[in-house]
Amino acid sequence: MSLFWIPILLLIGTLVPKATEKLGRNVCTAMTMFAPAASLAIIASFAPAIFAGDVITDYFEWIPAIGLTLSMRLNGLALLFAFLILGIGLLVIFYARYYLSAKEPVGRFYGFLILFMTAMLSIVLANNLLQLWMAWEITSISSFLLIGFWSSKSASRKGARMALTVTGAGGLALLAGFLLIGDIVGTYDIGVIVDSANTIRDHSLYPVVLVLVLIGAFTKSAQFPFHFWLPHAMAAPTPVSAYLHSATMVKAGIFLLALLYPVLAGTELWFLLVSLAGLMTFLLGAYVAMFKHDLKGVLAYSTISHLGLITLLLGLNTELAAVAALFHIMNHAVFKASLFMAAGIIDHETGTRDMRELSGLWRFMPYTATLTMVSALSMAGIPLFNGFLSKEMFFAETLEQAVFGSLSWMVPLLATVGGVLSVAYSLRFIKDVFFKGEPEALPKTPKEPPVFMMLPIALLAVLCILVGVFPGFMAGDLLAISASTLFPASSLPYYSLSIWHGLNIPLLMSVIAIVGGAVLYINRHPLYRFQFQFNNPDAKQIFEQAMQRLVKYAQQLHNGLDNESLQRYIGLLFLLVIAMTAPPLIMLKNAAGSLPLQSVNGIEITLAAILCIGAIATAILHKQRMTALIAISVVGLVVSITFARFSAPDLALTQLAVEIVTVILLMLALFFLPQKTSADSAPKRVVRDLSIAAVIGGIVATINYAIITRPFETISDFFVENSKTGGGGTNVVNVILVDFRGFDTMGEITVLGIAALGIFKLLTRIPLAMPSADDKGISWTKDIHPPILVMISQSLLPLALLVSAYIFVRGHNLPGGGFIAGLVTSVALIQQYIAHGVNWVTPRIPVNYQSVIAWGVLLAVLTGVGSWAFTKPFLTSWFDYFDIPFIGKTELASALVFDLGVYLTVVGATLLILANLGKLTTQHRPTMEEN
Amino acid sequence: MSLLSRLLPTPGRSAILLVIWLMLNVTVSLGHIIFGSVFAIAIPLLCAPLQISQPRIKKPLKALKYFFMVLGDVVVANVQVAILVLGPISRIKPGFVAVPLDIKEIRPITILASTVTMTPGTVTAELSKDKRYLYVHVLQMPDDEQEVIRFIKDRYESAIKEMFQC
Amino acid sequence: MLAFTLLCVGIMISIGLVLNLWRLLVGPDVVDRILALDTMFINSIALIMVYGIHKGTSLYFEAALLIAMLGFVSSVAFGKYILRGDIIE
Amino acid sequence: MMDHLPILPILVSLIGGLLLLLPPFAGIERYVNRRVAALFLCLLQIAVAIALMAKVIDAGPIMYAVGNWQAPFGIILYADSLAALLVLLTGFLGLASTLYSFAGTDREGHYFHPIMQFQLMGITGAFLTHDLFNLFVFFEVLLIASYVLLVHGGGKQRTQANVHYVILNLVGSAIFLIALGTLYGTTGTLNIADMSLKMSTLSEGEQVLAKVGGMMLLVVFGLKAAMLPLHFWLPNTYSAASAPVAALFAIMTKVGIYSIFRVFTVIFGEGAGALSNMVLPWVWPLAILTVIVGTIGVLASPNLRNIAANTVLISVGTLLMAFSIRSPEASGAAFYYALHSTLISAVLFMLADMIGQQRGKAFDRFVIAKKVTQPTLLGALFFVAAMVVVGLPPFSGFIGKVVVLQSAATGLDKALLWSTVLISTLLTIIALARAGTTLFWRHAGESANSEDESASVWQVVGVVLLLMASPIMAIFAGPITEYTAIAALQLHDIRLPVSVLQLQGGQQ
Amino acid sequence: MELLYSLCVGVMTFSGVFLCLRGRTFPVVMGLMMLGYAVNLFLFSTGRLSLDGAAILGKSETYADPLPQALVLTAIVIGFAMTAFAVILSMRARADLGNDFVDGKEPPGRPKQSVSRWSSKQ
Amino acid sequence: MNFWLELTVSVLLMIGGIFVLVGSIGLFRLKDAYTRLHAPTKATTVGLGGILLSSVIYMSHLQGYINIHALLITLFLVITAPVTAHILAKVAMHHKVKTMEPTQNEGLVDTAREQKSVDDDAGSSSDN
Ligand code: NA
Ligand code: NA
Repeated sequence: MSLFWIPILLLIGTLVPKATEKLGRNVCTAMTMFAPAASLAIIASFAPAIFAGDVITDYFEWIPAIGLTLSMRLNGLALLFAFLILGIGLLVIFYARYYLSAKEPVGRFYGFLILFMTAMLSIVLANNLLQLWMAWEITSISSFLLIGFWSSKSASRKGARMALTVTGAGGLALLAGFLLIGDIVGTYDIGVIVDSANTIRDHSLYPVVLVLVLIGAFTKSAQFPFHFWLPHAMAAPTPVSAYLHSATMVKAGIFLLALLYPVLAGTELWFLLVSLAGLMTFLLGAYVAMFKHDLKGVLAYSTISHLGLITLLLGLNTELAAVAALFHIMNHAVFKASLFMAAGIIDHETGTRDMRELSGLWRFMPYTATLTMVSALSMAGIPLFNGFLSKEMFFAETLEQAVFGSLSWMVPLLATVGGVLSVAYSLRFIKDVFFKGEPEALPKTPKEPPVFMMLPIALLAVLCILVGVFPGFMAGDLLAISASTLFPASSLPYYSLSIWHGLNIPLLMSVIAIVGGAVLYINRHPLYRFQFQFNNPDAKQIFEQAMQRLVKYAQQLHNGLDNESLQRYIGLLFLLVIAMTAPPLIMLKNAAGSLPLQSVNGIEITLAAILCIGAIATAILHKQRMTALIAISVVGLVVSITFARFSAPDLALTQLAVEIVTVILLMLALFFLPQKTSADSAPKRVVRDLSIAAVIGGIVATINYAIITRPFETISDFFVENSKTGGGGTNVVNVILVDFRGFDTMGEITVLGIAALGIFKLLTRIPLAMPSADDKGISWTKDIHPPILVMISQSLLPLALLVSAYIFVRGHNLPGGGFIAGLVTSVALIQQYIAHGVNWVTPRIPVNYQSVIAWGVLLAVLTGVGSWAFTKPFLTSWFDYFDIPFIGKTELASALVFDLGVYLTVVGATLLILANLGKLTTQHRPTMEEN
Repeated sequence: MSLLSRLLPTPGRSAILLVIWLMLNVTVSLGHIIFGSVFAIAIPLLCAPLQISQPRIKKPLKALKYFFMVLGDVVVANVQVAILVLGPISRIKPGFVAVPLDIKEIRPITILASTVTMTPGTVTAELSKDKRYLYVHVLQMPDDEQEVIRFIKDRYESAIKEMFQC
Repeated sequence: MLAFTLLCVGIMISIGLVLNLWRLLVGPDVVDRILALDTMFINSIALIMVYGIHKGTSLYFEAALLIAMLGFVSSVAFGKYILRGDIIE
Repeated sequence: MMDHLPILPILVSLIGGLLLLLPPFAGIERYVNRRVAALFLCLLQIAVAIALMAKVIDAGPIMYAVGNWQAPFGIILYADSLAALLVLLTGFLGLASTLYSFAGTDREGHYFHPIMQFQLMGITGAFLTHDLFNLFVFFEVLLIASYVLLVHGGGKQRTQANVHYVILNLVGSAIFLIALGTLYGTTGTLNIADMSLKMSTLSEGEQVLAKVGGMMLLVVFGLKAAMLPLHFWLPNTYSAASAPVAALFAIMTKVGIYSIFRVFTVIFGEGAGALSNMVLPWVWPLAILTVIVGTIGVLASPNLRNIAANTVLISVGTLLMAFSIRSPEASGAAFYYALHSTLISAVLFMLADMIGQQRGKAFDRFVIAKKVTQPTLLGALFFVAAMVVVGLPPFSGFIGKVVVLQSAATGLDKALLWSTVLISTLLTIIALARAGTTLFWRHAGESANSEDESASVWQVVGVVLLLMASPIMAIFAGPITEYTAIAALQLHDIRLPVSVLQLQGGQQ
Repeated sequence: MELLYSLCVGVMTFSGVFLCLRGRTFPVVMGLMMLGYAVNLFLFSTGRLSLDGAAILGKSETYADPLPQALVLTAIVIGFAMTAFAVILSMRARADLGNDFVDGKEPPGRPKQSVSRWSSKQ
Repeated sequence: MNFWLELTVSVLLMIGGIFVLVGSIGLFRLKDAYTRLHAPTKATTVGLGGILLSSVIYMSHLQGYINIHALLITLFLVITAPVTAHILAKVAMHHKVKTMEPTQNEGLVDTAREQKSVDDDAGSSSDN
């Protein structure tokens, strides 16, 4: 059976709870337990092979490009963790069935829990670093959901966020570390990486890798200085705490240290970083646990402390220490899970977890008390319980190290101090809860929980004793094969798992710890007084404040950068242009190229002067809007004369027509805008804008000059040569527009059409107020449609239409074409609007402009599609000459149809815009009636 | 209504359009005459809804005569005004006059107003709402303003009246 | 002779344009500016025609024609704007 | 029809959009017809894109000479793996946005579906064309369509955002034309591949001019891509747009990025002699700054739409960093990342809308409001989307992030890229965790279970369609990364278009 | 001639850029128009300045480069569409936001604009 | 080219040019908006007329056939220029622009402005 079945089974399992929720809680629980149980069975079925020294692997190529192979490996270490994850997981599920109240969404809870279990199991089974990292992150996320399960509580939300942030940060560092390892080794396959341990340790980036990986591991395992998130994760429902903080989540970091132990350990840096962090955590956790009144608080800090102990062991760089570490992982998981569940029961049955309120529960819940005491004694490291054995090994190992040189004696001393503290808080847990007088003023009357709720605890307590008494039998093999994976190159060192190793220093240390712990517990009050004079900083508050400060700074920075002012945006745009183009331009040695310069005459100078004066006048007079509009008309006029001057009659025509329509449009808009404005810019800003404008102007002029004075080769000759023969027209510009580059024109009329539709949208239901008088306060004349104007305009219309037809027809061979013709028609019709008004004209032109636009563009496009019938690409032109009686040789060209499309689009677009603009002041404002 | 009159409601206008088409294309080829005829027929039909019905010129020859008369006036007056403009400004004595109108329809009035404006020295400024007076700005006001009014009425308005037979 | 005449006429028209621009900028009333712009349209037609004669081509005829047509519409629109605010009400 | 594949994506949307303006699709009461037709068009577009992609996979890059005028004279469409991929992405996004709009957005004003089609036309055209001026035209098509789509639905915020967006882009278009003129004036051609051939033959002075032109193009593309400091328009614009529009806009920045990749690889890439990779000194730092500013924006965001908009910025910066590495590996990574980031940004905009409509006046702002009507549905969607967007496994974001990180070749690249991306990721996680907990876990009172607030089935379909792409992209990451790697190789092989277009310089 | 031409392009660009940097919609739209003129002249001239020879076959010996002319034509049309949109958009902004500032609000530190001239909404 | 033809063209051109210039000078020199209104109409008629006529002659000579299409421009201008002047006069009256010193019958401006008939408003009418 493939190892892949395990995650697949579990993933399916995540959906089971939600699906079976409605069938009742018992069914749901049973169904939920199926997937983990089956997985456990699969793992167990592999166990004999593993114990025989085999390693089960399985892989599936997923993303070769990034070196991500889905690769599973079941070895001793994985087996140990898998048993813990699944075994304790099953117990927690069972326990949670009784723990959660009837109205809580158990389906969701179990779903998250199984998801978490899947991720955790995937970590330990992964044989690819990237794959491991994926699972690693999913544990962070699913634990976020579990911690925040009671989402309406502020503490839950904050605790969840903090856990996610800290472990998330660590996860990202870990990713960087893994990627570096991948770079160094060339693969993410853990087996290969373990084999390449020396390459990594000798690599110059080893310190970076180590630090990154350790940040990942330490954040997850709540090692100093990242330990602060863990106590606040206690906002989670107790089964979650029991699971996450005994066997799984926090152990993931430890697992990683163990997994990469063969690769990264053995150096001085490792020793320093890992053992110091472990030692600090060990002591700090134990010390703080002394002062916690909340049962789960004690357990949380105790967890931190024990994790520190394990880390310290792994950091010691001795083989036996590593074995001890693994042994303590097992033991801690067992007793801590049961303690959490016990705390849950006490909370459940009494309504409180505060040790100052709890006391004397022994009388009310003796079974629970017994089981809890077993686990608590194990936690304290009392002989005959499993915790004792690993702690004894720990003491022994602290004596073996010598890396701190002459200060090495500090380590066993501090270890003993930690031991003392452990005993003290364990004793307090037992004494303050179960003994010490009668319970007073509890929210509930205490009683024993349902038997089934005690069952998981009982099972674990029994394990504590069995391992404590028969360590070799119970755990020896598992420990051996898991420890052997830490030393792939060498065989396991000798160690003995037994209660009695004779009278030695570790035993002495144990005795000191127990006696000292008891003494400390009895005399704890002075210590309490000492401790409580400090203001206990609440990590949650600090963290939240830090986050809020972060957001505040971000907002300040954001607001500083972005003042929501277009002037700044455009200014920056221009400044960037300057910054990017000015340096290369400075490198231009000669602005002038090699082309001979053409002479100028007075007329040209005069026109240039008019152009420049017009342009500058527009800028200066922009506050007197009408005048500026007239000035810009002058500029437009001279520009079109310029086009004519430089042999571009088509451009001159187009420019002129566009210019007029635009100005009319601007006038229409100006009616609704302020006619004059007060100064809108400070002098300083004017100077700055002038400078920017001047530099941009200078740059553009320089480029322009440099270009037009240099000779160049262009593809244009082709167009001139093929215009008549290939495009059927002598006006090369027009042939380019409708044939060579007809595709551009198609896009261009599409733009025009869309713009018209968009303008119609903008005008729909526009809430505009009409000015009742002009800027001088003169009210409008009452002569809306001067009769003389009406008369002349109507006489002009046929003439204008004829001219427009003329311009259209000749466009292919002479200046003109559909676009200009369209604008001329439009202008002629606009003139009718100006003379007669919208109310008069609109009903007389019974045309849907929207359809005109659509048909126009469609005509152009269909002309292009027509070429498919001749198996030619889109827009391939067709033309031929026909001898028509009486008329003579006549050219028919597809381009003409294309151009007709252009014409229709232009007319439709212009009139859609203007007609609807005109309606604004009548009763027929554009509304939602059409389309 | 016959097909012809439906197709060609304004034959005069169509003819003018055809002539203009030929002028535009600088040709009298048959092809263009056919082509131009299509436009000359189609465009008036298309424009018909946008036309206000007005009296037509009944005497085209009178109109032609009127045209050349105005042309001559324009040239002469142009020279006078040019001298006025280039000479000392202080000599200029402008003024307004109100010309009472006999013609009532807007098309003849428009022609009169245009004539007044096109002949140098006078500009039509306004038409009273009841179309009874044409307000004219005169660049060089004679001592007797009736002179101007008489000139306009006798020389132009009467000719226009004949043209339109109104 | 013709070339010289063309240059002279061109310069005269240009001077005219400058005078128009002066009027356009100085005003004083909007009506003067519109009038100046309208005159500029007319001068431009003249200039383009002169240029056409100079080049011996009628390619620029349409440009002149369009200025005549469109200049009118533009001037009327300006005028209507001053009179009524909304030019196509 | 298969011969015309490269132009079909453009024509399908164009003709489709035009038909939607005509009977029997026009008219307010015929919205059902319009919807059916729009849906059909989107599906057709996707089918065409898939066919195009299949053909490109099969036969390598193909070109299409519009009007039968060969390069360098006519306008050439050039469909390589990259273009085909992006066209497919566009179609997919169009489909999701269209479906989403059926919930009612499409009836909030005129012309929604036609303009949507024109928008798609502009985008696909920009991806497919191999002509610089034609690129300008398609830019304008997509811009004008986006202006119109942006005001769809009306309201002050949209109008205001549009004013900024329109004016900035008009200035951008002016700069585009100057750049085009400069490049045409020095090289005498408009075809991208042809221009790349000319680039190495320029004299010293012409080189300077070409460089200036290229730099201006960078500004223009940078503006479209929202590269710092040209990004200011983006957050307000995207968060102002209606949800399906914002979702579609997610690909608009990619058009800018695509153009940067295309132009500065083919024209100003390795083959450009003295001008090769001239933009790198600018793009590298600006890319990093873009990520930083985007991240600051994410943290500072007062609402979910703003977060979504700022994640777009982050993805832009990330893509530009990948661009700056200038290896085919990095480009391939960028393409995968671009797919992923486009889709997920779109999802976020849609989700923000769905969440907002259930939270009353607070909409999607991070304040206590009433509980959403459908916490499980929206919560689950949001949760997955958040994981995707920050790049948490097992979704596409994780793979996207890893490929980009792996593409950093030198130590300095690694240090810059990794620290920028990873820190940005962390801060985004923080922001999204705050956002999610506020939106779903903090509320004042229970929701009044009103039916009309519930997410429409169309909205759900749209979002799920896009969101499903993420796990699918993850599951099939193997073949997809293989494809993007090929796309990158094709892009970096600057002789390839020259030979496909059968340009004269190619044979020499 | 070339110098004069470039100078004109430069001055128009200058004016356009300056107007684009104003704070109200109307001058900005005019700035865009002005910038459009400058850009069109610029693009046009990249085919070099040719005094004789419009690109009409048979009308002269040499021809001006027709390609930039065609490009400018397209650019003019697109510019027209865009300007039209921008114009109406600024109207819409005036209607929706109650002022004609590009930022939709009075810039800080300036006196309020009088609105007395405006009759009530129709 | 025939000397006489060239002379004719040149003279017509010159006349046209002079009148165009005179129109502009008028616009420049004249003292009030009403008098300035007279200026461009001069340029339109004889000024442009001369130039267009010379163009017709010259082009017809060059191309070998009669090319009178330039006259169309005159046609257009003849039709449109009066309306422009009329509208601008309306504007001037609307704005009540200052009249130059010796203007007679200034009072008619107000009557015209309101489009009243002279006899409606006896106060401002001087005769009739
Ligand atoms: Na064609
Ligand atoms: Na006159």
